[in-house]
Amino acid sequence: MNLAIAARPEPICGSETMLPVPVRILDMHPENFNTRTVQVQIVDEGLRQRYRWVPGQFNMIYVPGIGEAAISISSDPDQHEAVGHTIRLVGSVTRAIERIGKGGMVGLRGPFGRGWPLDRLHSGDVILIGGGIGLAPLRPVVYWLLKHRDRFRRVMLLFGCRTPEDRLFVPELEKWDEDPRIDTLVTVDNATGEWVGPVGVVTKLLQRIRINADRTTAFVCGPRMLNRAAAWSLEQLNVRSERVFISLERNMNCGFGQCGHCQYGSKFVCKDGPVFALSEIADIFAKEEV
Amino acid sequence: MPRTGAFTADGKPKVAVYKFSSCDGCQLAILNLEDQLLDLVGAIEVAYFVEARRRELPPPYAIGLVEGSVSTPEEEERIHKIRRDCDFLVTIGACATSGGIQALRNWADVEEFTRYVYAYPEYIKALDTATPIAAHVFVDFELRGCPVNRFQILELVAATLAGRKPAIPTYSLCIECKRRGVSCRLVSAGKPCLGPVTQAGCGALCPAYNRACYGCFGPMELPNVDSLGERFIGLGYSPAEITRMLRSFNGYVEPFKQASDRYAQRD
Amino acid sequence: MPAIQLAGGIPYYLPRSGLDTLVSTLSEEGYTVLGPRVMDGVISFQPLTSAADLPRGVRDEQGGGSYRLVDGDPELCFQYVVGPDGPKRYTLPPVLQLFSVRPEPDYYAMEHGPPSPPKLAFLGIRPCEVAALAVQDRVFAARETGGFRCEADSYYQQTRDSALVIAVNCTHPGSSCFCASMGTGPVARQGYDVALTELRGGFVVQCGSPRGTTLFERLPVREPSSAELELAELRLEQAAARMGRRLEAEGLPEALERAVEHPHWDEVAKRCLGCGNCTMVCPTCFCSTVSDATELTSKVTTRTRDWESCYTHQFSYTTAGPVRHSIRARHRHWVTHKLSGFVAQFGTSGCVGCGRCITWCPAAIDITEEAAAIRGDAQWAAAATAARKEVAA
Amino acid sequence: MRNATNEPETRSIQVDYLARVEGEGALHLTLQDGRVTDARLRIFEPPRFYEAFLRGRDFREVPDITARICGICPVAHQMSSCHALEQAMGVTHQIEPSVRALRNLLYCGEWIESHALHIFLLHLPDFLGYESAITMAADHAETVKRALRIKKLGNTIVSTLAGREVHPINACVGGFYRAPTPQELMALVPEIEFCLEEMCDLTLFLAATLEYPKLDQDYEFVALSPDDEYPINLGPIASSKGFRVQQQDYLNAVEEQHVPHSTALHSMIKGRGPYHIGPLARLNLNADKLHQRAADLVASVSDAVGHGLPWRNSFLSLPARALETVHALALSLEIIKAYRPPARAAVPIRPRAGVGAAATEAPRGINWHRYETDSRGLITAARIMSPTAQNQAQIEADLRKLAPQIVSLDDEKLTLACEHLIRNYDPCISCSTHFLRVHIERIAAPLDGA
Repeated sequence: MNLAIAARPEPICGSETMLPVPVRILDMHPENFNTRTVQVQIVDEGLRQRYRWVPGQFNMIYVPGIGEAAISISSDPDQHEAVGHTIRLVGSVTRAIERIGKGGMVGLRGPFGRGWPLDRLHSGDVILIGGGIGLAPLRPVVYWLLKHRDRFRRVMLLFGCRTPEDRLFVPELEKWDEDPRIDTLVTVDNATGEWVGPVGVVTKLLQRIRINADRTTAFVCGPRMLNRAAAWSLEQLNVRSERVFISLERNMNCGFGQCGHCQYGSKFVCKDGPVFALSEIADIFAKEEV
Repeated sequence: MPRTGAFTADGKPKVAVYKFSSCDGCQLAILNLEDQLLDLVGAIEVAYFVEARRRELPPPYAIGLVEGSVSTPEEEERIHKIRRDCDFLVTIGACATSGGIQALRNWADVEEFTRYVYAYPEYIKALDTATPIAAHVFVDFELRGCPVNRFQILELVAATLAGRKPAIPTYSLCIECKRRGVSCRLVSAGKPCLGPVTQAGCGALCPAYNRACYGCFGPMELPNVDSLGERFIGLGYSPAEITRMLRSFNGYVEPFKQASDRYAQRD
Repeated sequence: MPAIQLAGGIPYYLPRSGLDTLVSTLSEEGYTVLGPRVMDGVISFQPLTSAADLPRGVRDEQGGGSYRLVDGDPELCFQYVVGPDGPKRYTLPPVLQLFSVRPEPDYYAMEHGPPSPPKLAFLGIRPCEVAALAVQDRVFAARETGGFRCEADSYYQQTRDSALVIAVNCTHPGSSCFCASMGTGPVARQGYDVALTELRGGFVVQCGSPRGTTLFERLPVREPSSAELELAELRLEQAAARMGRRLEAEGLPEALERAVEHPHWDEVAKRCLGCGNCTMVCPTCFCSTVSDATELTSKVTTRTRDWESCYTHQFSYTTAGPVRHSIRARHRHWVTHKLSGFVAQFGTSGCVGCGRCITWCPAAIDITEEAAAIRGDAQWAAAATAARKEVAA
Repeated sequence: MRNATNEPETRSIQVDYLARVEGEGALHLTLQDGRVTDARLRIFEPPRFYEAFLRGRDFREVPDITARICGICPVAHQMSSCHALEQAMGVTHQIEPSVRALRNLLYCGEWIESHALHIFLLHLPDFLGYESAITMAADHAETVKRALRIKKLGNTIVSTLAGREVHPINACVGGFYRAPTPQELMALVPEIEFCLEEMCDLTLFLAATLEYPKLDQDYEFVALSPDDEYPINLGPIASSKGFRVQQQDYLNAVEEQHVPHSTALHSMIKGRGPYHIGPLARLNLNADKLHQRAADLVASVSDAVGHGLPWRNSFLSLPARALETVHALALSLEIIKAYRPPARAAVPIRPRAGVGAAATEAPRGINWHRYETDSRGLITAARIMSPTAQNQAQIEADLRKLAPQIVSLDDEKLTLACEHLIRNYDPCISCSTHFLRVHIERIAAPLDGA
């Protein structure tokens, strides 16, 4: 495995900037009532061989006649035959992907953006904080960390969602829970059914663990409120803002800074992000309507 | 969720077209889709459309297109049944989305209106107001315009069939006008153009014909009517004239109504 | 102030009668000649069939939210400032088909790609527009900014590569103009194939590229007299001194970055219509949206890329609603992006000082006034506000 | 919602929503012992009070507002408004001939569109036994496609000249906001030429193939009758029984009367009775002024339908409409080929106090507007008589006349026959701004059952 992983791989876009390449849906696995993990395979053999990505990057998935959506990659970066995307069925594109189903065909452009700075993780503790569907772009990081576990001291995964039924990757969460190499903590906003675990926002979990601020790097991905709360909590715990990385969501349209949609201050989320160090965006992070 | 009865056996959505108080122009817009008409009636089942056919299929309907505003007691009742009959209710045109030109009565004494127009006012059973459909029932989607742009109806149907959100802009007419390369009537001719507060969709017709937009697609998203009004005052138009400009085919929809009320008071 | 000097190699002189030869030569070489012509009360940037289409004897008077054509010197063709549109309409068309696709049960078939790029000659564009093309080059020809092969817009790239730029230096700046303070005019410094300076009898010609030289060597040119050269330089010097407006760019990006919560934005939001006119006329604004249209029966889908504006409510749409909901935020974003964001993103200001956003804003919002207010340049802001009020009255 | 009840003695036929007409109307027919005792065309189009809210509006706004009376014939309302207000402003004589030609062209577009729509999509299904053009298209796809192409051309003429076909935006009091360039109009020529040939062919086809029910009615036909052209925009109003009045004096000839058993006010010729307006009236009164291309077809069409002009059978409105479509297509070509842009698209107008009244020929007949203005040009009084309002009494008279022929039919067939007859008039009920008063009171009565 190449260590220089944060070098941005070249996107695959067909012959033209905006032209998606055909991909086949190999598998569609239900994560919960409204979330599916979709494995797609680039049809063209040559392109498939060239296609590389790093954790935290996203693809534009195109359904003809419906539109395109930016979807983060959730599978193992060493797995090249297919690329996994975990989608929540909330928009017309994601619903259409579900309708097309296993065996069907969609279009893909990507990978886009800059992923998690895995190359800058020299040692120390790594804490991953995910909220809801925000766990999806963190899953490849977990795979990577477990493969390179000996380089790090402590690895923690904090995950929060609305109810136990909203959890993603449940078998894996359970597996990680039992894995001594990673501390996994899951919390829900509302306990339903037989849930006996923690209840409350995911940032509350930070109080349960002892953070060594000097050697901690945090990766955060969740809804806006979670990102803010996590950033604030980590600041309270004296984690340096240069070592807090947040993956942001915006309406990516072209994927490489030419359509203007995803601008966040002077950043293009699609190109400069979606992963930002908190220190890069500290000026605007807590401001409204930027 | 659409009901199974809202589709034919071969899976076509049953579509109903209804008329309330209106000029028929928005229904006619459907018949004016000459090049696409046969494709359209092939892709959907025209289940109820009095202006076009005698035959009727029973409800439920997958899509209901409603033209016209509610201005009589009978219409006030009928819209509730229609809401129950249709899974996806779409209003087409200014009357159905804002009350239309007949909503001018809402600022007037309807009894006096009735006496002026009709010899036997006692026979007229009209409500004091003409109101948009959404003032009575929940509306799933609104298509603006006096008349509606027929290609927006087509887009609505095509998008619904495809399962995507219809591409109906809510931004200003200016964007459409500039895309088309039409010269600005307000800036380069000093005409009182409502384009900067009007929703796009017509294709910037009026500016392309050398006249100021008169707002037949109604207010855009979050319009700043007062700022434009001040510009008109600067151009020499009186509050009364601005009131009239706003009170036309979409006068009774909130942003225009509120602004026109303010200008009427300044008069 | 240093005297303005014509740049480039040995200049030529093209008598006015040579203009027609220029247009016909370009047409013969397969160029679509685009240039200024009067249409519906404005000078628009349109295809020309001959030099007779040029706006001879017509001048424009511009100000905040105001534009009028008036009679000018009957000998001159280029005494207008800039019209509402320029080369952007052709390099980045308002609506561009990206492809069409026919979905089949098991695959989908691409039907058409984008149209083949045209071969264009931009005749008579202003130095500010030449500068704007250079800005757009940085956006769409991603190579310069370290992008990948497929991140360059090939339609833009090919249109630009084949386009011939025949600029005309600005001798008649308008009251909305401030190119001198942006360093983009009134004299074109680079990025042109040919730059002309108009005198009553003809043009002083400077060639900026071998293509330009080859073209003009075939035209009826002669060597300019020293009086003609002097006169051209004098005209340009006067033009630089006659700029209607000024924008102090020094330190502005930093000031804007700090100004997210500046109370001035609330003030201007009361006037801003959110209509997007400024973005539509801006020669560097590049925002676009792609959308699909489907045929009812064939299900053939056509995907197009349309001009979009950051002033639209849907522009910043996410599943949680538009990020920039208020007009205040949308206006702030535009000004900030133009004068500050561009610098961070593309290493250049997004403003070339053409003044279009001032002229074509129905509410006469003035970016130079905004910038001055944000910089805290109270004296200049007050002067600009007073000037605007005078125009409005 | 159709409802027919069978009773031994008295049969009551009620059609609650008349299909394939523009606007909402209902028919109520009572037959007793084989006689029609009651024939009522009920209009329940809600009142929209145009005349009332026009008061206080600027005269320049009127054409845009009155267009909204009817989406089918907005040009007709715009043209009547413009003519009446130009009279009120005293600028009628200043309108340039080329502006008048453009107005005729605009109107031709509306005639072509409206006639093609009515003939082929709304009326023809009656003759061929289909419930609608949608089912008819399955068997007669070719005819429907040809018709749609002609209809589309009509719309294209209107939208080229005035922006869009429904509520066009270019006409104004004094002329047009922008006169088209000759090139814009010339671009229409090939399609007009094609459609003209098609329409000639279809006119003969319709005349020869269709079976026209018999009806012989002693109509009083009323239409504009200019001296030198087929009526569209100009000319005095004449009748087949002898009156001829200037447009502003129309109310000297016609009046609105109470009908027994009904609160209906019907338009009547003073001292005589109902009258018939529309294509049949225009053709019967002005056949000699038809464009040559249409005139050439009159003999063959007359032969085919078995009757020479004048036609006194409203079922023959269909071939009359077809001939008028040919006329409008041929005239459009002529206007475009002769077109020179006017020196100014619109006459500048200084508002003044005035009165004006004018009629034009909507596709379905005379459309009459009258306005009074104050010195600022604001409307102080408005009156509009739309074509369908004027035809209503005649439709009911036709129904009574037709009844003996159809009284033996079963309810469904009888209903169809009556509907067919009503559709002869191409009724445009949305237009009928003020004859609504007539029947509106019945809205309160239950719609179903008699």
